[in-house]
Amino acid sequence: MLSKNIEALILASDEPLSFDKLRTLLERVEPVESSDVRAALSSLEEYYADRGIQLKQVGGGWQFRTAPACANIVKQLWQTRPPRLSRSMLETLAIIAYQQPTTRAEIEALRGIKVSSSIIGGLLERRWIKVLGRKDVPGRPHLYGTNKKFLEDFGLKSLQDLPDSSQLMEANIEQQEKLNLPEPTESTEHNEHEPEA
Amino acid sequence: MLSKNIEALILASDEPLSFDKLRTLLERVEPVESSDVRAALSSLEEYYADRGIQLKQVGGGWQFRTAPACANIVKQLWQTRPPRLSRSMLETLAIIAYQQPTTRAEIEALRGIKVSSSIIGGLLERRWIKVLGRKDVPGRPHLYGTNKKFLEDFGLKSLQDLPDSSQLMEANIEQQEKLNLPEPTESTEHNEHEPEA
Amino acid sequence: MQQTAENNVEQQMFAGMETTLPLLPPVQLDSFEGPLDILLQLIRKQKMDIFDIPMATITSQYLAIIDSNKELNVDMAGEYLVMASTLMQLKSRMLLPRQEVDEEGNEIDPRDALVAQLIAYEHYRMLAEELDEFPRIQRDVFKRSVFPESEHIERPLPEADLEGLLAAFGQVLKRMKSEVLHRVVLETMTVREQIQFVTEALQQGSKQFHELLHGQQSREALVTTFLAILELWRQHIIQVIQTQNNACITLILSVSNQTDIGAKPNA
Repeated sequence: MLSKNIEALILASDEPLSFDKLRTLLERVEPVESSDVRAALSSLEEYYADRGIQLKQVGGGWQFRTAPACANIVKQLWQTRPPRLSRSMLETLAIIAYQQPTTRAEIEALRGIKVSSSIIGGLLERRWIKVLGRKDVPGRPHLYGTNKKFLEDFGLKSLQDLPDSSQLMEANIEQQEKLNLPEPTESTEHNEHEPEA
Repeated sequence: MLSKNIEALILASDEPLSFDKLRTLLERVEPVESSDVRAALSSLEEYYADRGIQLKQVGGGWQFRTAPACANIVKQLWQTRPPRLSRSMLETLAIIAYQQPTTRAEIEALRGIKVSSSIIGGLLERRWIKVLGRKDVPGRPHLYGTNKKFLEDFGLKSLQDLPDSSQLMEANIEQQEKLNLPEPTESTEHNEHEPEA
Repeated sequence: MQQTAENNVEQQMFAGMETTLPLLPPVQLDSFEGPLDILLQLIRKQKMDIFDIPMATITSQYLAIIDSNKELNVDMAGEYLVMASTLMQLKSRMLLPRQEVDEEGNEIDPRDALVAQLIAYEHYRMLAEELDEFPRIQRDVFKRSVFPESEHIERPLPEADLEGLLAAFGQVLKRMKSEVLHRVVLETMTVREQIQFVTEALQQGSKQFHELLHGQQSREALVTTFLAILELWRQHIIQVIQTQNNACITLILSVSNQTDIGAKPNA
């Protein structure tokens, strides 16, 4: 019954269902051990691994999704296709994902070119990024970071799932030291800590 | 691959997938016999018969639903979190609000995508929209408009309270930036009015 | 390094590019993501050592690309020009004996900062490509969007969300920005009807192309009218006149039943 209930809850939830939430809900029906829930989840994950629908851990929760192998046929359900992401959008998103919290000026310094409002606007609109606050420097620019929706939409468990960027961080710190970027004092501190969800 | 594709299509579809639709979609990728589709469907149906999610034939089509045996726990899920309005529901409602009286075909033309009966049904159920009459064109389709309940629930005094569309267009990016301030998903404004039960 | 869709452009661009002053076909700057992107492509394509960039060569190649794009919009041009002057400055500093040294007395290569910037950007460029490969929702993988559970369950109704509503409408408006903004009329229109419409309109005298299309309510009507015009032109029932590139296009009825069939429309 446990894994049945887990299946049903995940299917019925309109967003990825977190482990804690799942456990709390299961507890309401009968006492259950975390380890049992964990075990059930991983056997379900395995069970669905080779089917048309798969159980995936994304953005801190569990969700049923169609298998990537079926993408071509499922796409046909809709007349419109999702627009392709431009390189500028992807580059901006990648920088925000790794450098968060970061400002537009910092992104521009890294890309060596202006970041238009429509790029930031497009990312905000897709809810992949959000404004985390304002940076305490003249002009008080917005600080951007990624949203949970970014993880969900790109099928990532957490930010740690992003390709390793240690190399990148080093290169970047060096660069910041040498180039004297617009806001060098504040911006270096962002590189020291790992981005968090 | 056939039953994988079937699973994926049924999961992703906005409404129950009829046998014919299913076959048409499958055919676009590779030739397939009706009898094979039928066989695959019934073995899937059997396969899921004793699980937490089940493959059911409803309203002339196939759909995944949670198992009746799990009804209790799914109810718990929904009590803790009222469902969020889906994007398709919001878009449909927005178009009806701005374009009323309007028909489903007109909404589909604007959205560039089919509007499923479950979306219209959901909005009618919520009493946010109503049927105003029929349009005097072939097929005499229903004309939809918003209800008083729509104004109440969305905290609007009148339809004039909706920003006009040109304003919306221009303000889009700016507004998005503002909307996404600290907590983008949690809206503060609409909590001011009491949502009706 | 990276095999992207820009290959064509690159091939054009690097064809015949030697270490001497290159002869370049015009290259669209839109195919680059900025000055750093141009430099990286130049360096990687020619297998230059990024830690020992030949400043003279790269500068002249970069300038050639910028030169062939003189009519850039001003905003864009700024960054490209700044990079051009950075490159020229580095080039001349490379000619001088090195004087700057760090705390340990080692000579500082004037190119260091640029190299660091290029490497950092290259990392992000690769990450962006990797990000694009992830199975993305609505492109590669799909989730359930309606939740019709077993009838035994009563589901609370969704709550109102005004911001969501406005954002959703904004999206719809944006998506159809290029289309007609007012009502979409879903009537079927035939080319035959539009042929008649165009012919009747032209019987009152010549018309500009855009005048004819102006009153059309929907994309379908525009397309149908356009097809009608093409059909009439093909049958030499009308003539299409354009005196110079980008000038207005004038449509007139051919002098009916005269022997002007050989007269070539010159658009």
